[in-house]
Amino acid sequence: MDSNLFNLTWEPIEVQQVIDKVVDRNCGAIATFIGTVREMTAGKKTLKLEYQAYEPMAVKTMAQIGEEAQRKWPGTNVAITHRLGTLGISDIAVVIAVSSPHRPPAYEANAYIMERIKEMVPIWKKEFWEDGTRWIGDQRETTSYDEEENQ
Amino acid sequence: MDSNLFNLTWEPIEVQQVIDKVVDRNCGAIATFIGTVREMTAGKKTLKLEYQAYEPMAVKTMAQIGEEAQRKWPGTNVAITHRLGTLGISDIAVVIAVSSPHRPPAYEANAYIMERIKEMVPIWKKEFWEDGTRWIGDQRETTSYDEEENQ
Amino acid sequence: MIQVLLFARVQEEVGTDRLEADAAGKSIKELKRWMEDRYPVSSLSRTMTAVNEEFANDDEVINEGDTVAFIPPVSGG
Amino acid sequence: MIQVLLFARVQEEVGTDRLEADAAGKSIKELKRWMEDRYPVSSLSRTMTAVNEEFANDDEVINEGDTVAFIPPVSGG
Repeated sequence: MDSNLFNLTWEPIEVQQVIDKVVDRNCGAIATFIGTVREMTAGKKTLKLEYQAYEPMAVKTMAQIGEEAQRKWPGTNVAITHRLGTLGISDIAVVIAVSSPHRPPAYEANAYIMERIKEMVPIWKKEFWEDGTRWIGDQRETTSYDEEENQ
Repeated sequence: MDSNLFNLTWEPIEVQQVIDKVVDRNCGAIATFIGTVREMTAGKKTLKLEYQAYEPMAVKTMAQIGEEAQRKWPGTNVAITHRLGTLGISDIAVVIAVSSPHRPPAYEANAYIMERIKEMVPIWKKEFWEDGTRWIGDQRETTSYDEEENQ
Repeated sequence: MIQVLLFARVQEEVGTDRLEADAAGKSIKELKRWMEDRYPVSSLSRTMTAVNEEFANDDEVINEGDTVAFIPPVSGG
Repeated sequence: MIQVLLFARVQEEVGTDRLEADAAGKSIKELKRWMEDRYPVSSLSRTMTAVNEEFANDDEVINEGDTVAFIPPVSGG
């Protein structure tokens, strides 16, 4: 699989560029997911986020997830770009694009890929609030992990 | 609901413009679906498509579907743009963008909206093959309707 | 008079995208029969209709000035 | 010597993003204990690790020249 399909970037993500990577004459369906920085989470106001990655392993793991999805949904094309560095409210953190000959596999593979990214790609998010900061994802500090997600 | 969220256009659709309509500080998730013209369907090669609509009713019906989705998934924002006229292979026929505070409603509402568009929005597609043309969707000519869909 | 709008296959069969009909007081079902008698159109019995941009059933009675649209099975998306 | 890479909370607690350790022949579990003894780091017992960019379990033995990364619970996406 072309490793250019799986990217980390410090620049704002151009959604169309990610979509362009999965365009295919025999795919009539493209599902994309865009994860953006949400301002309010459980009543608390986020000022900004910072993303950090174990870069080579993160790219490799995203490619593995893409291959998994293609095994489960043959005929799909997958591209993933994840942003690193400092992000403000409504900035794009991640874009997942999946093309497929027909609709259902495009939606299903896309949702699957997002779940797998959250499970196993070595990328970390630090939240900045008015009263402090925290690296998210640490179970010892995060009793209700789901509440802390930004998507 | 702002009727500008529900559009028909004779020009190529800019995906980013549709996405921009649903960006919301409190939505961390944007799911989009892009329907494109697929070249091969059941071994038959499509040369081009032509879309026609009952325009005012199509816009009104898309807005109704958006409202249905917002009732079922509160807190979502919806935008739909459908292309009309002549389209070539890989051209975009429809873009559906749904934003939501969290992921699952964005995907679910998006898939629901696409189903409803195919059921009830007065838009018709004519397929052009090397050996003829046909308006798709007419049950009397289309015994296996699912096979004829381009998404 | 009423306006009748035609789309897709029906439009091609009839050869125009709109026509006028002296059909106020008729039901949709009667309008369909009138169309079938007058134009080289395939059966409209299963074709949906809209009156003034709202879906209507075959029993609905058409009023003077209404716009009736024949809606063959849709295929957008 | 081996390379040890630190991220997120672990990186902040230790105060650096990488260090060297004389840990060839040790298991991951032993390396975790060595880290806990030497640096002001919270318990690493439940922290995942990767050896040369592949996830590894606590029993894996580290070889000379390996790169070991501590992977606190991830939060990308």
